[in-house]
Amino acid sequence: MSKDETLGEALRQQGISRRGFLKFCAATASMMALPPSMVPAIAAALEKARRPSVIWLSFQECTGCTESLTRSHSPTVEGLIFDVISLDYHHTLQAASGTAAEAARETAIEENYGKYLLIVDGSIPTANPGYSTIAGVSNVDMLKEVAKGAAAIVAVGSCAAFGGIPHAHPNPTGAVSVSDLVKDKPIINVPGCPPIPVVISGVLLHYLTFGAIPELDSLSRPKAYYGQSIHDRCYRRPFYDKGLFAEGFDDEGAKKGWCLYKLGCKGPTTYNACATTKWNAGTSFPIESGHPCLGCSEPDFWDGGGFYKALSMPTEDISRTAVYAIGAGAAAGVALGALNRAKKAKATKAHEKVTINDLEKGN
Amino acid sequence: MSASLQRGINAFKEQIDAPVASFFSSCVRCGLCANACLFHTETGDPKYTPIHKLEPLRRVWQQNYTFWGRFAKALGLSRAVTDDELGEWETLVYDSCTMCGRCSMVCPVGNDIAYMIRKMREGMAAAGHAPEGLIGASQRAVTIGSPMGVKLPALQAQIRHTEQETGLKIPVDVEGAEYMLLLSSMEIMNFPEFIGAIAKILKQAGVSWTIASEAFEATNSGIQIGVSEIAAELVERVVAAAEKLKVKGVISPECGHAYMAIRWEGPNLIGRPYSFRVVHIMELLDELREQGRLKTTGKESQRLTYHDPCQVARRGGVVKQPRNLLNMVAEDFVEMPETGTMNWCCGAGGGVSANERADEIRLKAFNRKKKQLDAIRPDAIVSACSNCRIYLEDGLEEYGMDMPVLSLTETIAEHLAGTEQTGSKE
Amino acid sequence: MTETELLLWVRGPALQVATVIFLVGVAVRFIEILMLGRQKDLAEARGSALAGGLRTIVTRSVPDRGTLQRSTFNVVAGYVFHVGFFVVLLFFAPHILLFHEVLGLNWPALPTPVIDATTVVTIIALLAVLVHRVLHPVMRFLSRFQDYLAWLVTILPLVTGYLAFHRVGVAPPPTLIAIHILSVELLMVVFPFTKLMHAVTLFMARYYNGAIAGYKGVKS
Amino acid sequence: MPCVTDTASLPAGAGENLTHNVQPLLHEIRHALAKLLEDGDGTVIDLRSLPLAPGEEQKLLDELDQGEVTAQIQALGPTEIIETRYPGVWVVVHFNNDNEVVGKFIEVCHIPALLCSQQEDIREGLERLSHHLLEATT
Repeated sequence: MSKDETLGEALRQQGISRRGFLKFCAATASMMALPPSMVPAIAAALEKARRPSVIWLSFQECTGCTESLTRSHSPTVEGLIFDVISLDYHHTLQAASGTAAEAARETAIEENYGKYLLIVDGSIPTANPGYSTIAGVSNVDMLKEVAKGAAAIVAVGSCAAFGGIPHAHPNPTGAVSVSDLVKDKPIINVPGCPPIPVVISGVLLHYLTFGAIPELDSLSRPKAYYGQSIHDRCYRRPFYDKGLFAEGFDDEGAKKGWCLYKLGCKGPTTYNACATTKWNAGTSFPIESGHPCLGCSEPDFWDGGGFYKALSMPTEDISRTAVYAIGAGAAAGVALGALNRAKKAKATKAHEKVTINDLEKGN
Repeated sequence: MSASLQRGINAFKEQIDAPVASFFSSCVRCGLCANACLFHTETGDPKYTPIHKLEPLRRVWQQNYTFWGRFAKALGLSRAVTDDELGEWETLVYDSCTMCGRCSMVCPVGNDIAYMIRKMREGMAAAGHAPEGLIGASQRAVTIGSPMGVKLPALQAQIRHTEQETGLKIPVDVEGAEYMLLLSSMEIMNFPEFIGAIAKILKQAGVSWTIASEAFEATNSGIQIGVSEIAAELVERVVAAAEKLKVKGVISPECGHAYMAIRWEGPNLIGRPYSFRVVHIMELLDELREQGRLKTTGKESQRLTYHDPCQVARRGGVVKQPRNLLNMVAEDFVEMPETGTMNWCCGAGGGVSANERADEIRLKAFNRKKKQLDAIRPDAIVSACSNCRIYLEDGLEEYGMDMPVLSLTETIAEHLAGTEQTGSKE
Repeated sequence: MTETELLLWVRGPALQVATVIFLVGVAVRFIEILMLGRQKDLAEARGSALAGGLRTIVTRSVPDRGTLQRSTFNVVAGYVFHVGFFVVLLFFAPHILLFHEVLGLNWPALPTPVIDATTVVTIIALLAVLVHRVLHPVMRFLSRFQDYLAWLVTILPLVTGYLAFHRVGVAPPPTLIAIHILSVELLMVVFPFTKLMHAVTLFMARYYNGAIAGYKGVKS
Repeated sequence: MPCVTDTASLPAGAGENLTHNVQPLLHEIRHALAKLLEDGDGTVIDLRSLPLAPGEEQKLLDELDQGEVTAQIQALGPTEIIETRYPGVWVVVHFNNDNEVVGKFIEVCHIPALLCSQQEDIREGLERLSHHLLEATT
């Protein structure tokens, strides 16, 4: 598929029927969390869409995000990568290696300057550029260089979006997010550790379909997927509202599928599509399998004071502080009380007998 | 700071104790006490809010007995209480408070405001901010033996008169009598019939009693003006006489604050428990009734209500006894709305009656009593405090109401079985 | 400071400081009051001071009929916001979790919609109480700066809690929670220095009142 | 049809009715049917956009049951189209080539659009047929 072909033409060339294309559009609408009534519009847009060049940069990351994407079940990743987008550079997925790979990147930049989409996974170390380099180029430099010619940047995963685990206290590499370094390009954050696969492909498809970035929240996340909290869409929410909580992982409440809030669930403050889109082809999501939400799509989720501690809980031992405080207060109280008693005793001692002759003012 | 102010502030510091500190700590300025005070409800003036009357005392507490108050004082952030302020508060503390304690019953956090007013008056008097009327009464009480200046010969004249009228011997200075009767000056001067009524009842019940010529006065100006030394001196006279006559008990007559002084404050004023018991006449009569030693015939057919004297009922704990007694002689006994420990004051207690300056506000506040009476429209009011009786009559007259105010003891005496005076007064 | 850092600070060091100020302050004031002492009553008792004191601690929660009639708004609004405040404080699941963590005690929670409605009613009652304080001649006359301060630090946790629960406002959720916790810490810090202390000392005040009356055989 | 909801981890009935979304969904379908009859307007409900407890989706599908039509499409992987026991209510499930569910819809219409032959495909088919006949004659 040449870059001048529209997607519709390309698919038809490959012998994909109109019916198949419509099915693809229906799945795409669902993936983009758009209502089914949008399917004709999507079909019309996709038909005319030209496949963009995509450069994928991986920095301090675990490849979990790529793994997640390649597990993306709809449409098939091959289809996505080779039919829908032109993935011109991706360490893990490209066949080329060494100088050839870097040359592919440079060519893609040159040929599509100002038009290509940049996808980043992983955080960028700033403490020492040597901590992470590709072909001798530091992550910071590579990001800045590639970002310059990008039409938009998608920060995939919590590391690229917020710094993620490398950024966690004490952050030895001085890891930062893409948005910490790039200020002059539209950035879409697709956080999660990893993000839900269909969310990654949904965001890419949205960009492809409409040629624009989707509506974003204050953390630059697409509202279509991150607009509601896990808590708001959680099927266990009725138990929360009724005050029925699992107190442990194997107690009666856990067996009955009660709310996991008391086990530290971050659902109430975590914005993601897990509760509806779910994982593994819509099979389940952490809460459904009995584990509290870790809040992985939120900034600094690793430093939230413990996965098994609710967000409103003290992070330090308050009980001991309380005991000491009461002790100290009691001691101070006794000391001050003694001063008061001394003052009162002094007043009693200073008491002059009041006689009937003292009652008139001036006596 | 002038010597008198110093003495006043010093007295405040002496008086503040744990209850006072807990009360001031708890006040949330909800203002509920305002509607419990007849001086506020009948004037609508916020300055008569009970807790506000304690403001100088509160400031002394805060500046001296709280850590942050001490701190603020050390930094010069708080204003010391001035003599002018005490002067300003004089009318609030003495003229528009009868220490009736109704606010103490209402305060949602449990502040005993009357308890604090009593303490505040110690400092006010020491600072020279007591009203002229009460100063005069106190001076007469100490020098003459009676706040109204009633001397022994006057009592002796009333005794002779009573003896003639009733044909009964009124015992004076009888050693070994069971009870020693105290009388308030008001009874001696205004209601001498009381002596005869007591004589009749105690004769029927077979109770031996006496009046002490050295200590017949029941009232105690000291606790009204707020000078413990004077109050103690007056109590000591009674105690000395009771001990000298070796009586088993002292009868507090129909007087509210006299009962408070001799029954509850007395031992604390002189710093030791009594060797005798103190009873209000209502308590004694009810005991006799219970023992079957008090028998009456006939009942009053008129509609009667009972006015609880604050110091006897709310502050003294004598609530059910007068009702037991009244039920013996009243056919149509009706309670006022808000009665017993929630009764409204006549407006003249706590030294207000001795303070002519307070006459105007006292009569204004009486409107509260009028409303209470209007709700039930009795033919007559019965009470067990001669001060209440006099000022109820005064208020009724002021408001153009025609309603006799009776002594419960006298009413009982009129219905004593086996006496010539049976039958009801129609 | 990121929102998570703020939340961590609020849940960590700030909470420690607030707890220390709160407990030291309360303990000091409690002991200060107790140590001022009370003279032994030498008059012959007619009733039990202890029984009277304990009795009044309970009974003073119920207004007498006359007060209810004459100060209906004051009593009702006061009741609503006190009960509402404690219902929300003590029966909201996340709050119980906190108490469980700190005190080791656990009790059942109320359904969230009930807590939600209670919060709204409590906030309305507090607003009404403020308007009343400003308009009522007696309350306006008695009010000092700290009365308004106490009102503010009382309503803040309710309002911020409501916002945090419904995640409204410009701030992200963790910040809303942080602001809510911070408002509670403000309440704790202000508590020992203001009339908020009444929450502790009213038990002493009622006890003394009831004991003084009970000794004389009066039910106060 | 492969079952996509894993209820094995929970005791039977644990999640049923939890979100109480089944009943409202049925009501929504009823309204859609009425609208279809009245104006001829169809409705599509995306089952993936709704929070459903484990077992609830199955409960909904059980409730709808099977009707007269069952169809299979082979285009970019299989698609199963089943008319439920309520005529006009269809369950459409798209699978990819690996037999993973990529979309699950309830369509309320006379016939799901995907079942209809598409203009472009017909045209192409016509071309192919013409070409085939031309080839046969030469």
